[in-house]
Amino acid sequence: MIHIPDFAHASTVQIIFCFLAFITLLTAFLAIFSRNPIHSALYLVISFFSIAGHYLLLNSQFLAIVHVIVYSGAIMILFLFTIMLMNLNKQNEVHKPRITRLGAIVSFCLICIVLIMIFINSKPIEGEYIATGEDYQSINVLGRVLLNEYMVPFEFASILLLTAMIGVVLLSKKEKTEK
Amino acid sequence: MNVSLLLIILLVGAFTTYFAGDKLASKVALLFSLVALGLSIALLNAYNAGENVNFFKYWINKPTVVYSLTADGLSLIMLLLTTALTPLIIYSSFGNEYKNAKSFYALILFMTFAMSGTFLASDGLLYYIFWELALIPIYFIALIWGNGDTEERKKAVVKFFIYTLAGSLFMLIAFVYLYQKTGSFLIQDLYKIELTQTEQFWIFWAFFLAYAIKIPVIPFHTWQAKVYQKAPTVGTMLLSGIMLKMGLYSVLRWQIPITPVASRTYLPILIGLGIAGVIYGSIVALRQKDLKKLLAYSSLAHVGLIAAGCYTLNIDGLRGAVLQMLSHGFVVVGLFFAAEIIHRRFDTREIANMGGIRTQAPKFASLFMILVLASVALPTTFNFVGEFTVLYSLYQINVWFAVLGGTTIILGAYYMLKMYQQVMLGETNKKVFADVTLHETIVLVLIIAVIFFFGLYPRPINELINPSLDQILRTVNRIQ
Amino acid sequence: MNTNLALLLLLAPFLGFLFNIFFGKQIGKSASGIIGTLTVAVSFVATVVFFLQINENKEAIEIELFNWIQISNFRVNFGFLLDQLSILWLLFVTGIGSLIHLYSISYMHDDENMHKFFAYLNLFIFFMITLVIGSNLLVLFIGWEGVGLCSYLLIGFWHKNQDYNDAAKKAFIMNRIGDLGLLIGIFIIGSLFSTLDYTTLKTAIATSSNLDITMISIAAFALFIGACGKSAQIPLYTWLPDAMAGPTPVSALIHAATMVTAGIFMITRLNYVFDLAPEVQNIIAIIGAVTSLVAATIALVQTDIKKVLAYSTVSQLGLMFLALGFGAYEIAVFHVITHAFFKACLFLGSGSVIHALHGEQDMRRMGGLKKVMGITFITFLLSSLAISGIPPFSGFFSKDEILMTAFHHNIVLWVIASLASLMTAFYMFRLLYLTFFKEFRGTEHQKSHLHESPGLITFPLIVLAILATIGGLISLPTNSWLNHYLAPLFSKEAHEAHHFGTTEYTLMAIAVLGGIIGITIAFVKYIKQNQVPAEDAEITGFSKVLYNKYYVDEIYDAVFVKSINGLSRFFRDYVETSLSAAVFGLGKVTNELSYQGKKLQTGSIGFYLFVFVLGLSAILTYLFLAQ
Amino acid sequence: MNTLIAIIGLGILCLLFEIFDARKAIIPIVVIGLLAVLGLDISEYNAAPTYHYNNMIVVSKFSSAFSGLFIILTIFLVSLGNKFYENHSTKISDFIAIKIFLLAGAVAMVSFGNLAMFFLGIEVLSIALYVLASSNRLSIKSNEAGLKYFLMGSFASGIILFGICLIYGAMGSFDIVEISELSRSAELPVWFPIGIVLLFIGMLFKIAAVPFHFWAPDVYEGSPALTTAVMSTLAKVVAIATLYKLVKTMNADISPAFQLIIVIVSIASMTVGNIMALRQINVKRMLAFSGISHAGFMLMTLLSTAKSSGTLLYYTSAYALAGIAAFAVILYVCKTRENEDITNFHGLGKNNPLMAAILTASLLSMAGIPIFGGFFAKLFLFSQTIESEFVVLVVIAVINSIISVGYYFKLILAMYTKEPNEAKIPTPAVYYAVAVIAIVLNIALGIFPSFVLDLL
Amino acid sequence: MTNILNEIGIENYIFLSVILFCIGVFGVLYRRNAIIVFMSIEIMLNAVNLLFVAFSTYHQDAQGQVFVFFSMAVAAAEVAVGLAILVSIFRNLGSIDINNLKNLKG
Repeated sequence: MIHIPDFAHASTVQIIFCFLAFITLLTAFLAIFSRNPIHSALYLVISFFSIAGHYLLLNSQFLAIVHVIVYSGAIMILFLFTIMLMNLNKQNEVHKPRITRLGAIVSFCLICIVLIMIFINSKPIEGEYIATGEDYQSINVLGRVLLNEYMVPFEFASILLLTAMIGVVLLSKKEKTEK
Repeated sequence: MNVSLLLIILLVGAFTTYFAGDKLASKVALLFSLVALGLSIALLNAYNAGENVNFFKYWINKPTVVYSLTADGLSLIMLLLTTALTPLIIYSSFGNEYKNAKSFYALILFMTFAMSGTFLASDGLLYYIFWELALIPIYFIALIWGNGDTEERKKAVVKFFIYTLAGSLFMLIAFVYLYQKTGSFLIQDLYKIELTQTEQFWIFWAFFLAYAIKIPVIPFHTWQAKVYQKAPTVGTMLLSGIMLKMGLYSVLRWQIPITPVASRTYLPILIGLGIAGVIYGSIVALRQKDLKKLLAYSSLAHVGLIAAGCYTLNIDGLRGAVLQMLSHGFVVVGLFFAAEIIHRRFDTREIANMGGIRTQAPKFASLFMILVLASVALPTTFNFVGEFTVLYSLYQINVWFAVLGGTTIILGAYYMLKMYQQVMLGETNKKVFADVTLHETIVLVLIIAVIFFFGLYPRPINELINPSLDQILRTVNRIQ
Repeated sequence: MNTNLALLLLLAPFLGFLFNIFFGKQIGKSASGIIGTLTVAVSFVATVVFFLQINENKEAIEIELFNWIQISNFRVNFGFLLDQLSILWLLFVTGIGSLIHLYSISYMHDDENMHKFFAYLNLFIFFMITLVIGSNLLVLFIGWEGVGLCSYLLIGFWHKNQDYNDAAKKAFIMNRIGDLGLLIGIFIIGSLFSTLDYTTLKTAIATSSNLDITMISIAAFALFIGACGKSAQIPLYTWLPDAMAGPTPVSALIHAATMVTAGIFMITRLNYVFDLAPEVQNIIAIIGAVTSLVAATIALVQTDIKKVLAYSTVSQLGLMFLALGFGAYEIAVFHVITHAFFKACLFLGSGSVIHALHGEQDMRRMGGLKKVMGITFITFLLSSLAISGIPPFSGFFSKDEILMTAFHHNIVLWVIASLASLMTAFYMFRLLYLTFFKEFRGTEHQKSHLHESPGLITFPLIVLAILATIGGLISLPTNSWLNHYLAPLFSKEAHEAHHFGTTEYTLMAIAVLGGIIGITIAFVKYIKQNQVPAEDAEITGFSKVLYNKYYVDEIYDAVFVKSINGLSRFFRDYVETSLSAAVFGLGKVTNELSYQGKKLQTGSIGFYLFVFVLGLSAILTYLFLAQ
Repeated sequence: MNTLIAIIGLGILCLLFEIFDARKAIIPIVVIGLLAVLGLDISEYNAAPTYHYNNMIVVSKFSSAFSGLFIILTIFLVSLGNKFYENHSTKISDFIAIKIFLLAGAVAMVSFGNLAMFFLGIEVLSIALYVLASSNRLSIKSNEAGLKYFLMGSFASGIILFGICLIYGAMGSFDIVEISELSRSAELPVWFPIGIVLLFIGMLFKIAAVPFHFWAPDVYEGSPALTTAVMSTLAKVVAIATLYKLVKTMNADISPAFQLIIVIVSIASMTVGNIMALRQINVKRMLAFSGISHAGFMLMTLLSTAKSSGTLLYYTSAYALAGIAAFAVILYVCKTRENEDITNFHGLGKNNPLMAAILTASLLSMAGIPIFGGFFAKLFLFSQTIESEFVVLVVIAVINSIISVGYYFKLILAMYTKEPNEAKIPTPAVYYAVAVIAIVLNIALGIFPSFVLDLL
Repeated sequence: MTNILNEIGIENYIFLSVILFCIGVFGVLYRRNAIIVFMSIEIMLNAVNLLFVAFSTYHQDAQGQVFVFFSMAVAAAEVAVGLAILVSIFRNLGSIDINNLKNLKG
């Protein structure tokens, strides 16, 4: 069941959640609707910050920090650099064909409604959520899990990054024209 | 000694021919085909002497597929037909020059290999594999060495390939389904299978589609005339002489015994289709402008009768069908060779451009005449024995079947004689027509000798095939 | 001994055929002719030996050679049955055959392919012997088809002329229609009695208690259709006049004396079957009578000398069938024999005339040949008298027997038959007068070359004329040697010699009178009034219908040939293409689908993802919302 | 496990070679190395599955067999690179290294024991392919192909990730053994099936099944030919094997509704792929559609997951080997050409009969003509499917096989009936070698099907 | 110590995530500027990450959060490669409008 936020009797946590959710969704929308790509990027940064807020709300501080560093700090900067590199900040999209917009809206509504309907239709989770009381999200624990149980994926992620790196080099490297 | 040796010889022959180079290819191919013929005769002797010539080896475990070759009388006689016609066909091509001859002859031998395999295989899947394998060489033979406009030929040949493949794939489904029922592809297990009415119905028609297209039974014959016309004569001979017998043989070997109830249920329809083929083919043949097309339709008419014989489910029908398969094999090869002989000299297949050959080439005229007469089943020719037996079996089903099927002797005479008249008779042709060369004579005379010998003395064949046919009929009648 | 002799009898002409085919060209024309003739003569001698033997101990000789065709319920052997009937037939087949071979040596001497001609003639004799001496229906069928083949080859002997080839083809195909009937008959008999062997069959019928008369009748009818084809009866007679395209000796041998009587032979052979089917016998009688009349009327106005004789043959064959229809087999056989004599003589005579006129066959271009061709004329006259039924010539006896039998059975048929024989007398003498009397009407060139034929031609004529004159002796009304000779063949008590009373004598008188009337009319018309038949264009009225043979050929052409050819064209042009289109239309549709489908592949990522999302939603909806 | 490590080691070694400027030696050494890895992989093939590193990697018959196949395919693909990258000698180590890492991703995908490994594997594979697709940086087509593949692939990755997330939400674990046990025992939140479905759809995208197939033709056409070869052989095989493993291990009892989805997707893929391929003039594009239809065929194995792993291995091997042989010929033919249009194949039968014969054989194999591997693949597949009582599906599959002959033969016809439009070009021996070995392996598969079929 | 989700409800996180994910999907479909499309994909990935963390809390289990690390690594790698491709396209075409990329079709 959906917990309809009862603002009058809402707990602080609920209010924060609602606020953050609102910010997240709004900025995400704005990021998509904004004509200027730089604005989009900035909206997106805000959105990511709000998601980091969610993480904090859920008490995973370490993740929130990493999230901010990686997304806002690295990925979005990369985006911004690229946008500026291409000098796209002034570029406005020509009018989109109606059919594109229609298709986008239709599919958005469709998938949104379908997914939400499914979750609404599903049986609600009953009873109290488990609370083991154990620490599960401190740096300490995360580090242990990551480097013990998830050692192999962790190493493998390096292969992923290595591949991406080689790939990017490959794509960007100018070839010497042999003569 | 067992039958797998023969297949090996043919396969080795195909490769040797390819590597022998263009100049030697035809001779090497002839040599191997003759060896194969000798070997099949030796096998026949061994079989008659009661030796076990079968071959049995497990091949695939899951699903269980056995490399199982069984030679009974029926298989052996079809094998003999194949191995006897192949050297003839190869030898008949000696007058022609083929580009890339090594591939050409290698493909012929490969096709012979596949066809022999089809006749010998007693495992459903193995049989199917050979069946399909036979299709590929003829596809290339017709495509690459065929005649006429390339585009048209391409169309015709591709249609042929897709069409026949389409039919046989349904047969494959049927086999797979049967396998799921019995857990074996082996023919002896399939013979024991008991299927419900509905299952028989589906499996019967799946088989029928494959065979009807291959044979061909009308209305599945639309590929035939064009392909016969466009293929090189050697290809046409292989197709009409041996390959379409694969379909007829399969009806006897696989279709009827596995689905006896359905065969009995649809007996009138099938015989009707066969006879419709006889009449339709004959009538269409009447007004063909192309000699090879005419012969194609005549072939359609004849196999219609054979098919009708196969589906009568009585011993006469079966025996007659087998006899006629053999005779038709020889005669049709002879006729197509005659067409080729004319083509070599006049460079045409248009009947309108022929005529008046008899005065120039009396020997050829006589030989051709005999083939024509054999084709219209004059008594003392091999064809008569088969046709008589088949018609008699049709009579046993219904007198009208016999009457309608018997129109073949009228209509057949009509179109064949008309053809002969237009092609051979009349005022002497202005173009020079050299009489048959020695090697052409040898081919034709050999064919004619076979036709007459078995026309007068078919008994050895009867004795060879009777046990197999009895066995098939017993299987058919196991469910009443 | 018997086997070897029988094989000699059978194979001698075949060896002649082989020899002539392979070496005929090398050894020269005369030699090939002589070899051809000799081989037939050998057969004749062998036949005579057998005849003496049979005539002596009255026992049929049966010879089995080897197993030929195997059917589920019976086996067919290659075997011979030499009994009274077959020996009788052989006698005149080989006898007349030898004479005609002899005749041909001279007649065909100018033809470059003479060795082939003799080869074919020999082959014909071979097949005819097979037909006659076969011990079962299937061996008969070999001969039956074989003679048809030889007939085809010989009619189309001059194969450069496509009209002749057409005639040959027509003969073969019409015969084959009959052959189908014969085959069906064989099937029925085979399945009913599990044998095709004459002797076994006869015993089977004789001993069987519950015969399926309906099936037997159908079988008899089917067999009769076969006989119709071979013996040129309505409706399958039109090939015979056309068959005159062949060289004249061929017409004499095949289309008058021997092959066309095969139908009568077969019915006589299977008399025990036909006796069981009276309805079919009636049909036979009616068909015979009608054929005889129709053919006679056509013959009245024909101007081609051989066509007249051809229609005459059809007419006479009709009379024989009439006799068969009444179960009077021995009478039919008697007429076969006499007919063989006089008709062969007539054909050979006409051949002699044609030979003299360098191929001219139109009687309007003849006349006055009596003076030049004395022997030909006399033999021709004798034969004409015989065929016209003038006593004491052979034809009188045989024809009279038929008429008498007809009178006893059915008065209408008797009237028809009598009319036909009256007409016979007329057209034969019309022929005779137009050809031999008055002045020559041909070209000057022909006139200067007129000559009597050489001895090789006249000798057979003389022999045959003598036989035509005295042939009646073998079956005199009061004391018939033939009836006694053939008696063992027939299950019924042989037709005992008619009581010779007033009726019989009156009938005889009427018949003779009819003949004389016919002759007289012809005399008045062509001698007294000096008429000559009109040219083609001037023929009007009913004679035009007759001259055009009742337009039967045209009707057949329109009804059967044209329609089947039309059907063929229709099949070829429409059915084949539409069938093809129907099957391969599927391919076209798929191709078109492909073409349309390509438009979906727009290249736009948005569209691709749109479809992705649609698919995703659809699957989710189906799995989680629609359940 | 050792296989994976060895492969990664090989990749890094490859990069080191670049440093030591031993470019010429890279390919031979890599090929030898891969052969060694193959040996290692075979040595790991054993009966009982072994679990490594907290179940991150499960080495089973399944994983070893498929890894072996991937390694063999990579050997071919790497060898083909020798000539293909002739003009890109400075980048050759990058190309080869990426392919090796791609192989590592592939091996990780079939031997994962934890969804994290699966996800990382598929991302390594995808990213490597994005790079390879757009690796011809001066060609707009290649760029376009890369971008399209990247955008849609990332989208699909998002879906997959969402699916994994929901599974995790339902199960609280990423370990497939645990998930599998839990899925059987407890009453599950709806998240789990949704997660499975999303994962399934994401994988359908990767194997290019209808309606998630649109990327394939465009990307195949635009990518450099060798990359297309990688995608159509290795990538497709990896994806289907992984999908099979996912469905088999995590969802023991497939509901009838889910089966229906599989059937429909399978039919749609076969039909759309085959029909669309009929009118293509670009050979790579045609093979893309052909690949879509084969994906449809391979999906049929999901209907009887319990027993069909051998069939799947066989089918993928036959398909991939035929594909390798075909691409070797295509690479040879189109080496000097700008595009891969069918006109380039005109007269190949005269110019180079061997190459033409190999292409013919590989096409025949794909069309399912005996004695080639493709025939037995289809046969076993049909047999399996009929056993699961989906006769109608098999009938449709057969009809599709017939349609497929239409376009395969278009190419064969072009080779044999048309006149060549260019003089004969010399053939690099390596193309010959790869093509011949691949097709011989394919035929050997056909003659000894049990060898591969009984591996699993 | 209680589970914080008791106050918010895991469903709300799911809905938030789903909506955010759908916004990402919408963006991918709606925009033609390739960079924005990338961003939309990042939104999708972030939506999932958020859900991971929520589920992690729900199960009181660290694995979900560990997975987020991998997800971030993947996102980073993808972005790097994607932008490289984009730059390369921009160099060739002078535009990154994905509607201009319709050379491959049919």
